[in-house]
Amino acid sequence: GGDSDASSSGSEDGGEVRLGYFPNLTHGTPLVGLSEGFYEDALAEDGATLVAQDFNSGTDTIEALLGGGLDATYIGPSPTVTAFAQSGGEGVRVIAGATSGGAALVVQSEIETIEDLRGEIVATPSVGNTQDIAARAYFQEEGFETDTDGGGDISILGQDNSVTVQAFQQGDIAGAWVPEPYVAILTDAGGKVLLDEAELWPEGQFVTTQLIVRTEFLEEEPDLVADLLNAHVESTSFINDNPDEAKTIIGEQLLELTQSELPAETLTSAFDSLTFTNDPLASTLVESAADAESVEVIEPIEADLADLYDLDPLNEILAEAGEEEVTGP
Amino acid sequence: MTSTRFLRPLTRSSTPREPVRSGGPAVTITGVSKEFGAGDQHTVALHDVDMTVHEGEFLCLVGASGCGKSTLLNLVAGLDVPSAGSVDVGGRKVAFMFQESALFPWLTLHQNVDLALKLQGMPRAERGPRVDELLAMVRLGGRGNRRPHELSGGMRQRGALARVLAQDADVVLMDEPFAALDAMTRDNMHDELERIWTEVGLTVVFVTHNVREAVRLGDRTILMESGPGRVKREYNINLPRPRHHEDVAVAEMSGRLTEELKAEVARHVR
Amino acid sequence: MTSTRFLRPLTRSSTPREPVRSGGPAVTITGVSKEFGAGDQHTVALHDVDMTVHEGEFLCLVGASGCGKSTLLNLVAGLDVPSAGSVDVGGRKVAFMFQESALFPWLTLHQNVDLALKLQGMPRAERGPRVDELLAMVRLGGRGNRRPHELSGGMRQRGALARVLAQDADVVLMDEPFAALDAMTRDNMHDELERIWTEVGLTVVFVTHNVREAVRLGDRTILMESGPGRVKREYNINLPRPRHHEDVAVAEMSGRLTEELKAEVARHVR
Amino acid sequence: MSADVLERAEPSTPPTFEAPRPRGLGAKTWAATWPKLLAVGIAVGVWQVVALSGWKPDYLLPGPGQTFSRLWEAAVDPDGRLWSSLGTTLRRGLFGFFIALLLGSLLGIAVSRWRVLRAGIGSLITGLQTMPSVAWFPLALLLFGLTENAITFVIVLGAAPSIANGIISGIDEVPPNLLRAGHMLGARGVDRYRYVVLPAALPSYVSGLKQGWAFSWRSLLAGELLVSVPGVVALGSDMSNARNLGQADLVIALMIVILLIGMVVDVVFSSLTNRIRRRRGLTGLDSVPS
Amino acid sequence: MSADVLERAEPSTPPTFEAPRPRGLGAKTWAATWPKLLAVGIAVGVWQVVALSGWKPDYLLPGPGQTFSRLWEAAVDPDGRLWSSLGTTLRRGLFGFFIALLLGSLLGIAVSRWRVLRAGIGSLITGLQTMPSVAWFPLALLLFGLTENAITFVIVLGAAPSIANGIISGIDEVPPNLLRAGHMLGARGVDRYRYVVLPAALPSYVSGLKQGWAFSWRSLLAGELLVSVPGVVALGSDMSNARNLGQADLVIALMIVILLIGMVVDVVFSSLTNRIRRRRGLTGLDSVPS
Ligand SMILES: Nc1ncnc2c1ncn2[C@@H]1O[C@H](COP(=O)(O)OP(=O)(O)OP(=O)(O)O)[C@@H](O)[C@H]1O
Ligand SMILES: Nc1ncnc2c1ncn2[C@@H]1O[C@H](COP(=O)(O)OP(=O)(O)OP(=O)(O)O)[C@@H](O)[C@H]1O
Ligand SMILES: NCCS(=O)(=O)O
Ligand SMILES: [Mg+2]
Ligand SMILES: [Mg+2]
Repeated sequence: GGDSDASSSGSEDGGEVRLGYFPNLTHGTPLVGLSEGFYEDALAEDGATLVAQDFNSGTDTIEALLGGGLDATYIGPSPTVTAFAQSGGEGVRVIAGATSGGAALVVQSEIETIEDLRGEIVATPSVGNTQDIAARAYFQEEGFETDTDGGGDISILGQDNSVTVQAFQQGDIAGAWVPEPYVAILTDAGGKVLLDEAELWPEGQFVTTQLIVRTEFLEEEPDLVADLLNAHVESTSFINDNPDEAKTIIGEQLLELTQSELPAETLTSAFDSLTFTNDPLASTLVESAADAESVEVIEPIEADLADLYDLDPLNEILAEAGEEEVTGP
Repeated sequence: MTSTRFLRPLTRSSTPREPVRSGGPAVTITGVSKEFGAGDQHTVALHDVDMTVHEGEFLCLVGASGCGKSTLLNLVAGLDVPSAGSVDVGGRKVAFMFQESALFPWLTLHQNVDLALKLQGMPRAERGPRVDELLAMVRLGGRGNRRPHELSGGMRQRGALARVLAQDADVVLMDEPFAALDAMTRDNMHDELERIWTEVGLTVVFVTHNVREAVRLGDRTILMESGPGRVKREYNINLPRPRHHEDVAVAEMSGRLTEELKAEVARHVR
Repeated sequence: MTSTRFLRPLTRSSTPREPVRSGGPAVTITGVSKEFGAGDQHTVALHDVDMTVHEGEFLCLVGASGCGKSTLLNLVAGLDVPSAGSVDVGGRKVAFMFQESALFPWLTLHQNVDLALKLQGMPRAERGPRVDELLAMVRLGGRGNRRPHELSGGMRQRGALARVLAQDADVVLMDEPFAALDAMTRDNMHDELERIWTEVGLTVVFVTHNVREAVRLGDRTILMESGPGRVKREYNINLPRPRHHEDVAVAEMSGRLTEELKAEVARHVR
Repeated sequence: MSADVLERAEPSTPPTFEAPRPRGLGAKTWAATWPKLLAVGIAVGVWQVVALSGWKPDYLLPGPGQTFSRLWEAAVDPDGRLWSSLGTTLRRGLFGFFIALLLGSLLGIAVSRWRVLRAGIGSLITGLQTMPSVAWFPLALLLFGLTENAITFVIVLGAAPSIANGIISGIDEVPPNLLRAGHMLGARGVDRYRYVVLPAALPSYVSGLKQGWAFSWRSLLAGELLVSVPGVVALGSDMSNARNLGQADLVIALMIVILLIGMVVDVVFSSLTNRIRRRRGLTGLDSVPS
Repeated sequence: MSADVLERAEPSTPPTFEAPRPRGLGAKTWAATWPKLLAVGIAVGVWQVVALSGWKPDYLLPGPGQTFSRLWEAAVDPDGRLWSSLGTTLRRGLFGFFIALLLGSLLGIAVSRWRVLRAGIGSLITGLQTMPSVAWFPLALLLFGLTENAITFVIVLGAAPSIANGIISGIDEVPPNLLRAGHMLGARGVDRYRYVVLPAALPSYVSGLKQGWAFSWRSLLAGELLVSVPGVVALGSDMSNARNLGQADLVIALMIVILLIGMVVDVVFSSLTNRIRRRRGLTGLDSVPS
């Protein structure tokens, strides 16, 4: 896609870099990095300024990114795959990982086994979303039939997380496959984790949030991309080096952005189930995409998912910092 | 007021009898004033009006434009409340033929008249023929399926007359009911109105600008003066009935009355 | 039609002159028919009407209620198109005083009249005094700040008259303009209208049910017959002006005309 | 002092007339249709030009060709998913709208009837009307759980205030002379409403219903984005899935479906109001030469 | 054959009158206020009873006490977040509404003016009106990126059709006699609209604007979920965050805020229409004894 509009390509000298993120625990990396000024500082070296933009939905974010209204964003794997497939492998590139883990199947306390879910409703954030695909793939593997209309042996309903929380509290649904902080919120509401998604992945690691950029931006503004990555790596290190302080910062940021405060224990429990890492865990994304195809939520992806990754800039920075490099799929 | 009253045929041919001027008051207006607005919009439409309309009487009201005739009828109808004084109709049923026709535009002519009957609880089967009878009487037979906007000004006025007569009220207030009619049609309406008034024993308060009409129809004519509206004089019209518009006596008396009225009005014209 | 015409003072005191009946046709109606509706609603309001109104003429139209007078005026005004035939006003500016007053309810009386002047492009400074003059003429001086719903029926009619006269048109169509007025006020309006007509050289088409009024005002009176509306007869009123409503000659001719009309109408009454 | 009485030729027999035949249905339909076709033509043309200009890649802004073939595919798809979604959503929409119609009308009549009620809750009606539908979901779920009724509840709360406001303003504008005439005819209490107030307010009421329908429909689609009932497919969730999965052509195709439904609803309501209005001689701007 | 002419006593001098003083402002305000207070009292009372009855746990249905203290906290919070959210949202709402007002009115006038336009796009207006705001998000983002303009776009598309439909139906109901009178006065073209059509349609137009405002406001709250401008907080996103985190008391508190704003808007528009109507003698049901 060609966007020749200078004002929105944002990288003139002294231009802007527009970075998206969600006011959400799994976006701890940008929350901390923004609060500490890492991004501003890094971009300032190239005379650029940062415009940070918070979103509520991956769909809107992707539309904004592909439409040229955004240069880079933190986002989950399924919108990434959608954007990549939709644009014929052109539109976006993953340049770093951010978070791993932090998704689980939470069920009502009386549910003991997967078998107990037969004929019941399990909610996911939306049809085709990361957790939705994980749920469908898992249930299929366990021999349950599901379909995208909520029919089958287990009804999988993609619905708004807010609805899920309430419906769970009221006992209208038997379980929900959701990301943090909803795992923690539902557990607080008397639910229990029947399956931590981490158990399904080698080494318990799977990508939850990653940093992606518009391909054009990557090609035209390598310096600014490097700046972003520097800040990203710095933020990741900060969180891992000072987890308590990071948690506090994240809590404050969330309160600031959403006006809603998570109870401290919920925040802690959710925070502890997440891993902050620069590794995009590419293989887990590829597997998830394959699952999405096999549960027929998305049409077969024609482009090669290997092209989704451009980790060289990250690796340069990691190498400089003496950290372990990451690999593509 | 009994539910059989409207069954009384209007077409019954009876010998005309002298009006039922029983003398009992049907409408009593005592010390009535009516003011509108405030500040520089303040208008005194009526001031200290006393008036009695007798049971079965045909009373005409004349007076300069804007002297408060319509306002007075509104008060008698209970559509408005006096600023001072009282109006008493002794629980009688009052019908009102407005200065502007006010037929319902969403109903045909037939339905407009029918509604008046329906609202009195007349059974459906009797209503149809009765409506036709009333429309024929106002010379609108065959026009029942027209809507008000498809009628001429005079036709609408006659439609309103049919609707008012359908109501079978005790007291009928009529505000320039025949102003939009040609002489012939108006004469017809005079005859019909007089006949019904005589047969049914109605009490009629009739506003008109046409003195000849007042003399043709009324037992009594009240002249109102304006600025503010007050009762100025009253005239008994002691002509025998049946009268006709062209009668020499009617013409002569109209002439005299007109003279007097003009003199009165001229003295108080604002 | 020049923009200075409306500046001509109405109050200029000139000796009354004979009407400007130049003889040139101002309105030419040729073979005009007008039908409404279809099916059982079908009405022929006018059939094959030929009529010429001369420049400066005061023409009165009389006829039974519903005979098509208002319909004819609508056609002349260009508000409706004939089903057949043609109406030609030779590009003259036509004003219309409707049977129902049609003052704008969102404007005061003053503003209603003012709007007519404004729409002709009269400068603001001249409009104020002119409106006051017109309102005084229709005896509504001091009522300018009232809205139409605060006026009596006759006052609204006079307001509409003021608005029509404000328009300074070449041809003025008037549909029963004085039906709601008492005798005194109506006589005043007759005098004013005649004066303006004489001074300005208006062409007037005047619908009335009042034969005396037709004789008082008109150069010529056309009787229409109904079912469908057609021109039946016409009468020249060759009485010298100034005339008065009470003139013996006016009364006498009205009597004769009324007789004739009644006979005509009676022959065709539906 | 005497009049020349000019006698004119008198037609010998009154003429007879035939009622004119009404204008052909074909001609009428065509007059109503060609401007629509032209409008659609222009819109699609502009869209095509923008799409061809390469302003945005076609995965973001698909052209008409791609979109219509997608729509066609969906329409003829043997599993009939589009049709069953449409069916569900229409059924919900109509059901909710009729309940809203009932409640809204009663509310509107009550508020216009009792001055105290108007002073007390008149403004609340507009307050409720401005509440976004999502705000009602917690309450809807509390009351009805994850059921169709929850969706109906949201529709009703979205549309009833609009319908109530429509009828209130219709009633407020009934010409006083008709009210007074009705009063004198003895139409009091319920009869006053039945025979005078409601018929008089009907044209504005019916044209206000279009607004009510729009509120119902939007609340419905908003609701379907949030809540799905197991095993039931619906237009709102289809739309959100299409967006989530980046299927811009399907999103536009569904928008076209929504537009078409809205237009059909408009035709129904408009022809109703037009008929009502014409019957009472309210010919609007047609009453004057333009 | 002769008349008894009864002479009556004649008042000696015409009486003089004083204009009555208008009814006190205090009494008026009180008459408008007590029913509202009563309504609020009843609503809160019922809510309290339901909450106390333990029908639902208080994290799902918080009582009035908890909710109002939450609202109070938010209102007096020293960082004034609620106020700045409110400010942002109101500013956007007003701005979007005024643009919608402008475009909608022009569109409505144009459609009512040209028959071909009405046949062509009249129904499309209702079609657009029924489009849920989320459907416009992709287009808004394409056209305006992540800016306030995207929100404005969504508001305008949500509200302008409603405003257009309101003015169209207002114009369609102008009494023909007024149009004809205006025509004869020489009001043609623009003058016809300026001096006749628009003033005549004004009462229904203004009461229709309430519907337009409701559409703007709801689209706005939906649109605020789309774009949050950095450093700017807004009611729509606050609401969605509160919902996402299951904070029922905050959700209700924000609903109360939205209700209050809606009610204030209603008071403004209603008093405007009432004034307009009364000035032209449209006293509605007050014209008849009840
Ligand atoms: N609603 C109102 N508001 C203010 N003034 C009013 C109202 N109704 C009537 N008036 C005034 O009261 C006076 C009397 O009006 P009314 O209509 O009773 O006169 P009328 O005798 O019927 O006159 P007409 O013969 O012209 O119909 C007039 O000055 C009029 O302006
Ligand atoms: N819009 C219309 N639709 C159908 N019929 C109509 C319409 N306008 C007038 N007519 C019919 O045309 C005929 C003539 O009406 P018109 O109003 O011209 O009569 P008129 O001579 O002015 O009567 P009046 O003296 O009662 O005002 C009547 O029969 C009337 O019913
Ligand atoms: N998608 C928002 C729907 S509505 O609340 O504007 O009706
Ligand atoms: Mg009067
Ligand atoms: Mg007429």
